[in-house]
Amino acid sequence: MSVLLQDQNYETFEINLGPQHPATHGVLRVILTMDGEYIYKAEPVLGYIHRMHEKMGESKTWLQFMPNTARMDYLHALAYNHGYVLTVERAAGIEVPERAEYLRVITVELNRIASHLLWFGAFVLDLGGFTPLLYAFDDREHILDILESVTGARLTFSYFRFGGVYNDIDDDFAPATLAFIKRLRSRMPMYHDLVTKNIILMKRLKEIGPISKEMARRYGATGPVLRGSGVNYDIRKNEPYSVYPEFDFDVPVYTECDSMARYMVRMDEMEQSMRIIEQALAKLPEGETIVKKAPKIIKAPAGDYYAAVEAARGTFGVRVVSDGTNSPYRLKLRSPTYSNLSLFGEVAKGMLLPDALALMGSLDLVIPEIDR
Amino acid sequence: MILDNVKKAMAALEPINMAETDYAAKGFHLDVQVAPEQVMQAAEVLNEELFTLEAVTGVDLLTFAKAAKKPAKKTEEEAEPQEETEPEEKSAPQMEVVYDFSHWDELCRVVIRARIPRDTPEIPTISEVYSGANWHERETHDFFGIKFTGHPDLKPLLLPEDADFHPLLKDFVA
Amino acid sequence: MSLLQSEPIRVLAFLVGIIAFAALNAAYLVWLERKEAGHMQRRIGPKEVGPFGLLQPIVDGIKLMSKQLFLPKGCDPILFMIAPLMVMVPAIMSFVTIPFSETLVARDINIGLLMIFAFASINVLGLLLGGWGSGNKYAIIAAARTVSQNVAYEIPMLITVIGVVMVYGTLNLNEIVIQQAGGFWHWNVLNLKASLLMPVMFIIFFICTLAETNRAPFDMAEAESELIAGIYTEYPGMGFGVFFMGEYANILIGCALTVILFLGGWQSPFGETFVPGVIWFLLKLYAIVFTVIWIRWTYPRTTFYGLLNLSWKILIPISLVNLILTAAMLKVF
Amino acid sequence: MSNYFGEIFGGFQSLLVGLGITIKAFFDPVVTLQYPHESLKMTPRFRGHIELVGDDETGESKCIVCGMCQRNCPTGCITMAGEKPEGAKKKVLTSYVLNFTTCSLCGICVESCKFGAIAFSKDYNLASTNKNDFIFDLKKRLGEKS
Repeated sequence: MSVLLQDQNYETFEINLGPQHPATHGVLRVILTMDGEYIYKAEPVLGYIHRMHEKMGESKTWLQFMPNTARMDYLHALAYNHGYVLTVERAAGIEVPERAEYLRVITVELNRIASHLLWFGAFVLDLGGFTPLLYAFDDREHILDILESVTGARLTFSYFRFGGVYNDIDDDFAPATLAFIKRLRSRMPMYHDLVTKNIILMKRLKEIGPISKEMARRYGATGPVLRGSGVNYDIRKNEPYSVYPEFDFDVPVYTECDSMARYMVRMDEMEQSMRIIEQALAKLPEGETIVKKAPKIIKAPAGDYYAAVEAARGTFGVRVVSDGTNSPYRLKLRSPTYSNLSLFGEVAKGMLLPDALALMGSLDLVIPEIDR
Repeated sequence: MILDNVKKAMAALEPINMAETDYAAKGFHLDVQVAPEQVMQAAEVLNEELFTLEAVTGVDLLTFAKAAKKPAKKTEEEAEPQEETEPEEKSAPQMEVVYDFSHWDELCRVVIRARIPRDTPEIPTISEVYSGANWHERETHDFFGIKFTGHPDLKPLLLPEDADFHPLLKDFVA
Repeated sequence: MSLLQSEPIRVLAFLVGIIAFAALNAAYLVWLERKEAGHMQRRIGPKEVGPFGLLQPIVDGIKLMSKQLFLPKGCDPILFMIAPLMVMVPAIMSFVTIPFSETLVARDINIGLLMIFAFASINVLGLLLGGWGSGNKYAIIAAARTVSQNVAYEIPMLITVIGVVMVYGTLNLNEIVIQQAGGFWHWNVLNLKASLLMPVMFIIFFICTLAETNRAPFDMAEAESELIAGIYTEYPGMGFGVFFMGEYANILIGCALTVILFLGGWQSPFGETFVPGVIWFLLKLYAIVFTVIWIRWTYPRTTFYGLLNLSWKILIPISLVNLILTAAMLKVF
Repeated sequence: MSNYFGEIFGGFQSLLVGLGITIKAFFDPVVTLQYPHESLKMTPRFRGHIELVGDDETGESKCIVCGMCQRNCPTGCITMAGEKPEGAKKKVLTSYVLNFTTCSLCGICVESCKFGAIAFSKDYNLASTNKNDFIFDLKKRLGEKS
């Protein structure tokens, strides 16, 4: 703790971290009241990329809002499609054929690996290492090619439809995915040698940014940030949806509560996602990919509905209030990094600037998802 | 098991309406509607049971009653209990604040609702108990103009600092 | 005395040679760095301008010169303009005593080593004035960091150099290189007779060179992802260009010193050969420069307190132990 | 004291391992594609901007101006007009303009068209300094193509 935190009349100066700053990965601005290099008070300021998705939801029909969901957290767009589609299917009571559920899980997990790879590259870039970013992007390109061959898009997929998926996979999708998994598995030890076991990185991440279990609960943090603090909470396990119960995978949990723990949780999650994809590809049933009588006009009976999915950054929940018409009456999008970032102010108090940036990197922020 | 403790504790608060909903259809287990002043006690009850706050949502019910009442032609008639049977308030239109809670160890989602008059939207804050609610409440204030009494600093979060308009109100004109 | 031997012509020739060497190197080290970083990251690096992108540094230089030089508001104009010069001039001055080969040395001063370290300390002042003068909050933080970093790493560097000077008994760089004649087993790095820890001394000296010239993993002065561009934030066009040239000249000086003190300057690794000394010197110099760039593109940045701990808790104790060991070994043999 | 040296040697060893990886990558072949000189072959399902599909015999567009795509587009970037020449019972398309600056490539229009009159094109390198270059007149393009 710096001397300042004891007495108040010490002279501090204010620095603007952002909105244009290399380490904020988007237009997040944090007003830091600093004493030398120690942060006395950190106050994030949001809203620089606020587009009011929730108002757009109220003026569009159910299907027309689909492209919006992919543009909130564009790194894991498919989980957001999945969350929205789940809520509307729960509201309108639409069944989804088995094959479509499997395709959904496969593409969501592939997208999760791509999101974690990009986070890994950007995080080590924040800490000063340039090369791992390009190795991670090299792997991520393979995933984007695979997903492009089935969905047609590379980043903002609008691949899911109510009651199924947009189109079926062609026959060289499965071999390409399995080849990719074999390649990534062979490269993971290299990532661990180059970055995880590196003494400089360990010194940068160990005991940095402690988030206790109690603080995570008070702030509603979810996802890898929570699992880094020793809580075994993963919506795919705790609140099984779609066909996740049919796969056996485990949820990596670390109890050290520091940035290193959050880093290790995401690195292990990539392995688990690969296991899910392999099992899903093995058990992929035949059948059509969209329910026969998929209603063109969705009629959800009046009332409110809630569904949550496990996105790469935490629990993405959609609360829909429907009044029976063809467009939602109120659409609340619960974004995980919104709560994860809200604890930054409390944790960053008294930290050094580079450590605060290491903490921010370990929270894995995507600003358009926070601002919605 | 946690659900029963919550139900017992909530019953002690005599909420206006408490219904156990079917999770598969609605997405949450318990739906409790409390008076605006009781929101803080409800939050404390859930805090003891180690619930975590997921989201705070504001809903402007100005045009909700009209659309919901004309029943859609052929949807099955399992109408929501509290929507239809409630004495249709021809009086002042209302706003609703919905708190979503979930639990780590057991799948148990609790929803707390509070209805407040639309022209004087005021409700006590729960940010002392759940500091995560600080931002959620500031955002709901931005979009609906609901004043959370006792909130540390209720200045706009997602809207520009000098924003005095509230976009998500149904009668908002851009 | 033929025209060529006369003193003013000689000084003029060396002056032009050294400045040309420093300027050309500053440009083409950038090219080497981008090419090397490229291939290490499985991509090409500059390729479009000229064959293998060789004209890229020239084009960059012209671009930097064409930018408008303006003084940011709230900056201290005198300090702002002096700082880049205070970083570059000492670096180029230090080339005077570097022996490129047996005869090719501008001024063979018998206290050459002392002169280089004297100039090296001015470089810190230049960075501090640059950070303070530009009036930018990020630059001030970077300036404060650079001063304590250079102070922390000057000490182990000097202790190591004292160890080497004790072994060779002279400050004259040419003498030091001459005493390392014969094959590479005579080089100081393998000179275990002088002190068992000599290879460790080589590594410590190399780490200190990295820290002195603010190169990754110790690049506190220009910590891109934290302090935007640290000290260079407010410097447009050629202001940044001069800082850049100063930084690369400093790297050259550091690597040249490492080569002279530990890897036998212009001595050939296999005893007598017909290849002139300059070739060996440049080969070793660019091998060390390649390693400096290689390290930059492999490691993340250390934290500020991690860097100070490394110096005060690890480098200084070991170099002190080596000092005592060298003294003891010299006494015994 | 022992972990003092242990940490130094362990740390130094991890640094050397890191150097080994980057130097190996230094000598590995290059992975990137030299874009302006080489170009990528697009997958058949790539979603470029939409274009009208010409009827194979007449070369005319299959569109019957029902306006389904215009209504379903989330951002309203399709504007079309058709008129019914007297004597013929089906409407004929006179103009079909796509404002590609607001299109989000979601594919709802292609999906909602029952007659297969519009499909995704495959061209992706559309760069221009002028916004109006992205207001495509698809009917004219269909004419030029056939």
